[in-house]
Amino acid sequence: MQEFLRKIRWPDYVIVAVLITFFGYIWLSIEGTLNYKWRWELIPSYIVGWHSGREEYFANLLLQGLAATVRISIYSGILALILGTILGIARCSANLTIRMLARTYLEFLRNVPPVVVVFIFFFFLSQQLIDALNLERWARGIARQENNQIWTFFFGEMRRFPSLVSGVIVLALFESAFVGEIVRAGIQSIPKGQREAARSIGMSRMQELRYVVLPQAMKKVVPPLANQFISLIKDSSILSLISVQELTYKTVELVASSRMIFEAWITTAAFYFVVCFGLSRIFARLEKRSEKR
Amino acid sequence: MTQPSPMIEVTNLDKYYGTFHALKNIDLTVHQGEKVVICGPSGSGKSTLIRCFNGLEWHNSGRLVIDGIEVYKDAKEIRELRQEVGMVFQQFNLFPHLTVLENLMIGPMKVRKITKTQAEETARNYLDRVHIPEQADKYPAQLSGGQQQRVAIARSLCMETRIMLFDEPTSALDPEMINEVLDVMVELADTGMTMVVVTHEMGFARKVADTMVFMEAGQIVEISPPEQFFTNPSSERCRLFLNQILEH
Amino acid sequence: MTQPSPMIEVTNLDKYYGTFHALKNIDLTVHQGEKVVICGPSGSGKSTLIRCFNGLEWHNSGRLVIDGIEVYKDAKEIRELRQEVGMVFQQFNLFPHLTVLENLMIGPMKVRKITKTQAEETARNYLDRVHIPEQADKYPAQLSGGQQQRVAIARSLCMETRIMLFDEPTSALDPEMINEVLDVMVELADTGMTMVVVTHEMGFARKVADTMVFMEAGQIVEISPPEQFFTNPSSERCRLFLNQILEH
Amino acid sequence: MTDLGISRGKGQSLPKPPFYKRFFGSVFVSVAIYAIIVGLIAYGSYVGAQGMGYNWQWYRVPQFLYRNTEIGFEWGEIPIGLVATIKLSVISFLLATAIGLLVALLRLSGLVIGTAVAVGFLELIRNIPLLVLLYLFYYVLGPIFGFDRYTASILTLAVFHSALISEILRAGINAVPTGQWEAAKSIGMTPYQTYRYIILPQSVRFMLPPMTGEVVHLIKSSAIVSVIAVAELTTFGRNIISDTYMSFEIWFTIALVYLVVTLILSIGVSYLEKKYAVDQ
Amino acid sequence: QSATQELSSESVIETIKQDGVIRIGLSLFVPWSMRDKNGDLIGFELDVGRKLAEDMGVEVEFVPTAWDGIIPALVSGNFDVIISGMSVTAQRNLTINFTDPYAYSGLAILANKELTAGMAREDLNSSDVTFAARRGATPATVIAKAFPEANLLLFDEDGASTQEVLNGNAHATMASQPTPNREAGRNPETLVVLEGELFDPRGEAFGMRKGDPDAMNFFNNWIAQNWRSGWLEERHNYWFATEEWADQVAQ
Ligand SMILES: Nc1ncnc2c1ncn2[C@@H]1O[C@H](COP(=O)(O)OP(=O)(O)OP(=O)(O)O)[C@@H](O)[C@H]1O
Ligand SMILES: Nc1ncnc2c1ncn2[C@@H]1O[C@H](COP(=O)(O)OP(=O)(O)OP(=O)(O)O)[C@@H](O)[C@H]1O
Ligand SMILES: [Mg+2]
Ligand SMILES: [Mg+2]
Repeated sequence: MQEFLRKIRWPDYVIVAVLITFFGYIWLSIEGTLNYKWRWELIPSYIVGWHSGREEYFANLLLQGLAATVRISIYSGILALILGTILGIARCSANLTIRMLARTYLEFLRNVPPVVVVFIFFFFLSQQLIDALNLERWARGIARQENNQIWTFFFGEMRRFPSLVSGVIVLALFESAFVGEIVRAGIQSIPKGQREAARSIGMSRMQELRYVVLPQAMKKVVPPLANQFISLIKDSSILSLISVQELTYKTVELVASSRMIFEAWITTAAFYFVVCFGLSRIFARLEKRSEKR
Repeated sequence: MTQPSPMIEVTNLDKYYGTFHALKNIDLTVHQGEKVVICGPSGSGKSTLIRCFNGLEWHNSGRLVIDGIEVYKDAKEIRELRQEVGMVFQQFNLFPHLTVLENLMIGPMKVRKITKTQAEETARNYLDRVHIPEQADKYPAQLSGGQQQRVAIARSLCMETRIMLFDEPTSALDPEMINEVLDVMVELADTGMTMVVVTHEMGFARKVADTMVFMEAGQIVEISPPEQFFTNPSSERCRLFLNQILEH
Repeated sequence: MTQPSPMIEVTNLDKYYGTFHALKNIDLTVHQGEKVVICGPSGSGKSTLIRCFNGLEWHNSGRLVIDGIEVYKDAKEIRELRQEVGMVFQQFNLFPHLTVLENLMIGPMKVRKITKTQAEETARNYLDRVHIPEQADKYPAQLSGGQQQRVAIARSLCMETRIMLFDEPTSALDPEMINEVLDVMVELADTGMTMVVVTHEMGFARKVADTMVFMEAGQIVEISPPEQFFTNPSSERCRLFLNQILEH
Repeated sequence: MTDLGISRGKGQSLPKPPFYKRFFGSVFVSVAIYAIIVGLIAYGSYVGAQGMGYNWQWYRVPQFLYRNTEIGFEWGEIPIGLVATIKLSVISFLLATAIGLLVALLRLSGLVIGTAVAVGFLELIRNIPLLVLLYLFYYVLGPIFGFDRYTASILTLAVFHSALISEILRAGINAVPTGQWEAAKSIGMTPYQTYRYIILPQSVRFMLPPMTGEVVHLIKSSAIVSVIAVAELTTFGRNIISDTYMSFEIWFTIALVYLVVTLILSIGVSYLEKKYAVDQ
Repeated sequence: QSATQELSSESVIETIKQDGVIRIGLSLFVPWSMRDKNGDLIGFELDVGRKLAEDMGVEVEFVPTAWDGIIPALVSGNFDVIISGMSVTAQRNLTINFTDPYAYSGLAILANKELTAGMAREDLNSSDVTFAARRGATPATVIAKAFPEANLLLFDEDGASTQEVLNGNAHATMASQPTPNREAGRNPETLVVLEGELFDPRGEAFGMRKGDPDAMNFFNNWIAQNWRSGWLEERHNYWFATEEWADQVAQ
């Protein structure tokens, strides 16, 4: 402590003063001019609530939303990984046509705002896909069954399954561009000498990729992929614009129903922060540990 | 010196990088069991030449015949060629994600499709030959440069190649480790392997070379037996170069 | 040899990187005009030692007196010290965004606050001394390694320092360029500059060194005049090392 | 020495690569195939949507680009929106750079609390979605500080990107090799002189390309402010769609406009990158 | 197959019968529809939707959707009908069809009790009175027309204008019912809804995809019936005029 205090220099005090003024002003204006009535006590019941009808505890709006966000992130993360790996390999392909196709897809996704991409994909692709596969009827069929707990665990409310699917598809398509770039960078970061060595012991291009390049690229690619996964969780909030029932959307609903604007948004921001920051800490620690080994 | 069958025949070979003329009208023959040492100033095309020998680079015109097979740019055939021609790089280029043993076994197993036990036996055999049998289970990063380069040599040997190419195998090594690699190469030369070595280690060249080649600016300036090369090189440029190298 | 005033006095110096003991109980005195060559295996602490001499690293205990002033960790003092002690790095470390001339002038102008014309005069003078007056307006990237290193030497000289430190000045150079740098260093030695040189170029050491220092594992194992050092080193480890280096 | 004729005895000359390989390998054919595939996809989706009963009305799109009225030539909503987007982006970018510089300097300052505050700020901003940040600024901070939706959007974008920009600035400074610091030190320069004459001139080269990239990024993220109906390109697009319900046509047009703008900038970035790589 | 048969087999009524479920699109808007403390949907629309489904003999499925995406979502088939307090406007009507209105709500004046004590509606039309309203919204134009003498402060948010009245910076604001009622209910000591006729009452109706006469006929008849029976009015009163449901929701 003594040590710590000794290290503090005068600009530190200035910073502290500025911060105190800033937050003090916020506090004063909420309490004074705005007349806002805080109702923090209601927030916990919107995370886990006591159902007055069913007489049991249940996951209320915010927790439902968080669960949906987690589900969507995991599923679209997996899908994006698959698509992105294909895309990344295609970007390094020897065939010009394949390279150009991959490049076109990628440039489109990277140069158009996510909001626009989400709307385009939603109206053009996922709705058509869901109709074509007749997912809605199928999902409703399951929702009507008695024992659908397992389905519900993995996919949430089955009646909303199509919206989950379109959310997952839209997000995965969107993120696959970034995953593709990471995979490509990983492949290209393998020194030329490695490929030459592989070739000079007679390996074919496939063998070279399979036994020499990809195993090494995978290792390099894991940390940026982990970061991309965190970005994906954050980007998933955009899905609220196409009414996918994830955390941000549920918060909008909560605000519309209860008018707890400040409390609800601060809580939601805190949820995202805890999830994303927690994950980034965990990933950093894992990375450090694997480095040591 | 009797002349056994030629292993590498280069006739009139030219090579461009874009518009840059990297190899100019190269003629060279390497016979079975012959040891050729190539030297010359930086950028003179030494690496480019031996990289042509196992198809890492493509010549633009002229003929290149390896072990009786003419080399064209065709993926499948060239792969077969590479199984005959081993290459040791300046930067070792071991596979960092595999142990030493796996580095040695992956080629024979995946390319030559021999069984794991057999591959392991060969691998251990060659590890013995390069004097590091005890390092089999380490990863390349855990070895010194000299040890890594010996593993790289063993990896090439495991493919049971008939020709070995070395591209400055000791120039990335600390002075203390150069010897251990050169020793292994001398031993290898004694087994009768056909070797083409790019190096500036003139002590080694004196010891093993049958033929010395001096390149400059993409051309072969001098081909001569080592006795003549070191005592009385025919070109002035070559003499200057040797002076530079041997002075310190 | 008479013993003029000592320029560098090291007594009982210890240095840690975290828990790693990098320099152990070093004692060394360098007199004015003396040329000291330090050698030893990789990681033995040679760089660490000479980096202490101009305050790029800090010793943890012991005394270090440069030109009569004891070195403490004090930003201002150390800056004055550095104006007396020049350093030439293995990687040259020229400023890539400045021309050669600007590289030489920026120190005198910004640190010594001399006028531009005067700085340019000094700079051209020293460029002459390192034999590349014609390169004044090029950027470092346009020069060969040997030329870059000579510019780096000139940059230090422009600060009119009284002591020059060299950390393996030739080991990043192609064999052909080593000589031109060593020649400049020999000329510099002849002017009577106090020099501490880390190098493995034993030819150079023989020519200029007044004292040879051999380090290992953070310790000075041997300090002796070159005649004795090369013919009859007192420690076994040193003899082995010399053999390794000189063999090829 | 050797008879070339004899060497043929053992190995026949290998055949050239087969015709189909050379055919598909050639640039012209590759580009042609590419064009065909892209064309097929475009045609397929056009016909597909029509088949589903979608009524393409591309002829109605130009009126949103420009109009020729009695008064004379007049820009349509889309160009006006684009200008608004660019204005929004430029203001946000300048503000973001200012905040980013402050944060980067705080982080490099070595101040105990300064560094902690900078890191805390970065982590907070980096781990909250932009959309949620926007809602926070608009719904929570807006009423407190009394700013309107436009200010809220600018602040959101500026704060969000300042985190990224401060990392670019910091990385640019750190990308200068340590050897440069040491060389500057060893000719006796002060830290300030080292920054001024040695480090910053070099780090600008590392910072410029990612900074331009950040402009592109900012233009893209500015679309999100359409959520709170700030007048800019995406908002105008959504307004047009809610008036005309030509969602396909308008979204494609909007996407194309963004694509053109960001591609032009991206090409600029790669030009900068190349230019500075050559200088190196 | 004749043309009429084909048309009726394509009607949304047919798919509803086939699937045994009617999908209703709505966007949350108190008290039309909202989430109660249990996270379940309640509100006027929910009552309407459930009764409609019950009368059709099918299940009901509510699809909450963001307001500005609700029409595209209907058109692209995400649900069968919009029941979301959507008022009939010409612009909207160009893209979708509307049934007959099933509810009427209009604008009401929300005033500060203290400032407007003893004032009648006509008294508000004076230069001493300040109105607050949302920029560009209907209330702003209606205020300007109905009270030309009064000052008008424009804000970007509905909430902001209410807040101004609450803080005593403005005498009154105008908003579509039932917002004023609810605000007054929440702050009974400061706010009051002025008595009198609603301004600019507009009808709210079901929205449907175009080209479906069967569904139109069905819904219109259903609305007419329930209007006549008084059921619609009774539910509307419950949600809009009373506060009986208030404790179900965190308001
Ligand atoms: N991929 C390439 N593209 C363009 N030019 C190249 C390429 N590889 C090599 N070169 C050029 O070809 C020339 C010969 O290069 P090469 O590597 O064969 O020289 P070297 O004799 O091996 O030199 P060193 O001793 O430095 O290894 C050099 O001038 C080099 O710049
Ligand atoms: N900044 C540092 N942090 C931790 N350890 C270091 C650092 N710098 C050097 N070392 C360690 O200190 C020891 C001595 O390093 P030093 O660079 O002085 O060796 P050297 O004799 O110059 O070797 P070389 O010939 O390779 O340059 C080495 O073991 C090295 O790993
Ligand atoms: Mg080479
Ligand atoms: Mg060193």
